[in-house]
Amino acid sequence: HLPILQWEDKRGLAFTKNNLSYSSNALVIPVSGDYYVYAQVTFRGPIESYSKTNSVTEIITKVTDSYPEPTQLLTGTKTLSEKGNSWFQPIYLGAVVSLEVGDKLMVNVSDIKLVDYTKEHKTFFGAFLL
Amino acid sequence: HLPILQWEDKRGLAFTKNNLSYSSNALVIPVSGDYYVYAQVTFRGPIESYSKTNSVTEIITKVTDSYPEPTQLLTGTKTLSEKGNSWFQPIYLGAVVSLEVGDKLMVNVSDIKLVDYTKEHKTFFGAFLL
Amino acid sequence: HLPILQWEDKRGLAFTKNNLSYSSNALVIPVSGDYYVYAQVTFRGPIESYSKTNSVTEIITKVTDSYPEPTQLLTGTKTLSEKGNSWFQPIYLGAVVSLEVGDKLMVNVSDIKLVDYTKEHKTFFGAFLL
Amino acid sequence: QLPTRPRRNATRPPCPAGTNWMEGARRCCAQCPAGTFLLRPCSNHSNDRVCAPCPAGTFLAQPNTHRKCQACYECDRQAFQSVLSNCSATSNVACGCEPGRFRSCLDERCSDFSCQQCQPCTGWLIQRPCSEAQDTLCGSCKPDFYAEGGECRPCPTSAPETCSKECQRACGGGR
Amino acid sequence: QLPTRPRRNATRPPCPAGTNWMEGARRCCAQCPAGTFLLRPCSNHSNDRVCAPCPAGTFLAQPNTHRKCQACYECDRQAFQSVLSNCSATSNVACGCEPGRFRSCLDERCSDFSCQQCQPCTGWLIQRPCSEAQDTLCGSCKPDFYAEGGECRPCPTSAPETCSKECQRACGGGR
Repeated sequence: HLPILQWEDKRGLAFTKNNLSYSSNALVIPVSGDYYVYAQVTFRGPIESYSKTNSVTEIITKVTDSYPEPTQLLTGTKTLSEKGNSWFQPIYLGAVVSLEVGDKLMVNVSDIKLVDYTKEHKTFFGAFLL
Repeated sequence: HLPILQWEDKRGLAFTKNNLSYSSNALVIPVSGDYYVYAQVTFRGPIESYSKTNSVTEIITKVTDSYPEPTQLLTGTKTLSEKGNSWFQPIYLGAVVSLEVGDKLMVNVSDIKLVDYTKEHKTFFGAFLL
Repeated sequence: HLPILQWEDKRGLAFTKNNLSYSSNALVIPVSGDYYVYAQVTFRGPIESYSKTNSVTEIITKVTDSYPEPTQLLTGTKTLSEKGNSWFQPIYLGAVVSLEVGDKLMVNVSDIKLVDYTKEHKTFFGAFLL
Repeated sequence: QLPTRPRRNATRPPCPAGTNWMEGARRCCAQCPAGTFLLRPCSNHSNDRVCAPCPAGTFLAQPNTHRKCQACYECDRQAFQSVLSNCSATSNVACGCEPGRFRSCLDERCSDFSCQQCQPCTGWLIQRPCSEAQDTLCGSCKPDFYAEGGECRPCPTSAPETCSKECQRACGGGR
Repeated sequence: QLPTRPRRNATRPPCPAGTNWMEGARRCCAQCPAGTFLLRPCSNHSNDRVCAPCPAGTFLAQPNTHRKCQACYECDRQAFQSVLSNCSATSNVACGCEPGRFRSCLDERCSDFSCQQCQPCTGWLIQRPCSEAQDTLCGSCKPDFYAEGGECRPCPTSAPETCSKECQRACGGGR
């Protein structure tokens, strides 16, 4: 599977409330219902000692007790045509999904080394119950 | 007018509830109010026997009984600078709009042949009442 | 600081209600709570008499009584690899943030001359209380 | 910080094989076999759950207590993909490339790929034929062809003097 | 349209220096010093507010009545950025470039930048050395070097006849 991003859930702009908790890289759903789930990942490159990347992908996945494999909920895939010099590419995803209590939401990326983790307002992830 | 996308409204991650129904390519608004409307279309190309495309556009439109022409609510236009080899370009749109009961929401695209319809988590469309 | 965009808050699709008001380029928060804040800016170029731009940035910022400097809430930065001919680049941002009554929300951009302000459905800004 | 209620799912025992924890019924329920989904969860005992087959166009490859089946993918016919195996109740569609094309993957996962035309190797010997996964690998020039400028050119039947050094070597000099 | 209530904050007096308006308490409250945040707002009078130090990894550079400190940025180590000064309770982290690299800004603000390798100017005289802000500026060719095709080439020690006009000029002809 694709690498899973880790998140800050307390400091700065980050917070969790109403029992929506964050543990081992996942948002844990406290009550069944329809949630608007969203995430933005800012990718940046090139990373020198690194073969040329020609695409970046962000996927919001769900892990649930009811099925042994993760389910892909939302996917953003963008090809890159940047020649050598430094590039930035944000990908935003958001939609309503039906979730069960105990479901876990995670963000996977095609390549963790290309993620801009330096500022909390460039890469973020969240969900709210409708 | 630009081609209108067709959607799956029952199978897999798709669902409709609270009387928000889907018929003839449109979401039908059951009660007047403010809705957060969103859609992502993943475009991909090139399609071989096809002149070079240099931009893709996604538009969420509203058709209403009170006016004979569709109203453009949200538009995402992106130029492409991919040279020949295969490219992917997602466009996400979302915002709050005031809608009347009976209004119809649709998604138009600049070119239906360039839409990646192969996976439900790459191209999606929805709305919820605030 | 980066230039601040001005917005239409009454005509066409624009509206404010539930005391969320708009004054001097900012949405003013009427009651403390968690808000989903979003904005899309469509950038376009090149502007003739203008040095080559190689990136565009959109930032949603918060100004508050409790701190003398604005806080960056959401940022979208995209490099451009368009060769000379005309280009379009939409950037959408959206997330949940905790706001206090009296806080002001604004949208800053890297370069106001590159903003496509011609159609209300291409560049928009809003927020709603959860 | 709200007073955090005790984490309900922390107290639940792990479920025996063949069953999944159902939060609603607060018990371990028997799984439905692959190709079916949980129509009605178990209530009084773990076996009184009802399973129903996945509707057309959906599937579940594993035993589960899912309330809905997953939607099948589709092959990208406009991008010259072909269906290797149709979606069934227990397996997603599998896509490949139409004859004469090979898979050019977007990344290692290759969940997205385009179908590029195989190179014809006109004039070359084929070292390895085109396959789903790889383009044709051209070998050396065919007999009666000589290599020049990255191409294989047929040996000149007449006017041998225009024949370069390489041409004479390959096409057997004083014809 | 809801009946719009009179705008409450239009009626509030400007707060004296060192205090901020607190909507909750509807009074001006003493600010907390930089490096601390407002743990408990003032209630009966403006000074009975409680401040607490910013936790590790957070900061507030100014006196404030913020309920939370801001998260520190991080330097982009994979892009060869280095830490000029660590984050403290009163100041964000400051990032620069590793030795032998200079800042290539994305835009005038330079809040995003990559660290490009300084050019070595082999064969050139260095007019201005590489620094955080700018690449090395190469001057003219070193002695015993001559300029050709945008490069500085060493003067030929033997076979002077291959020496072009520019070469003879720089390397002193009839050696």
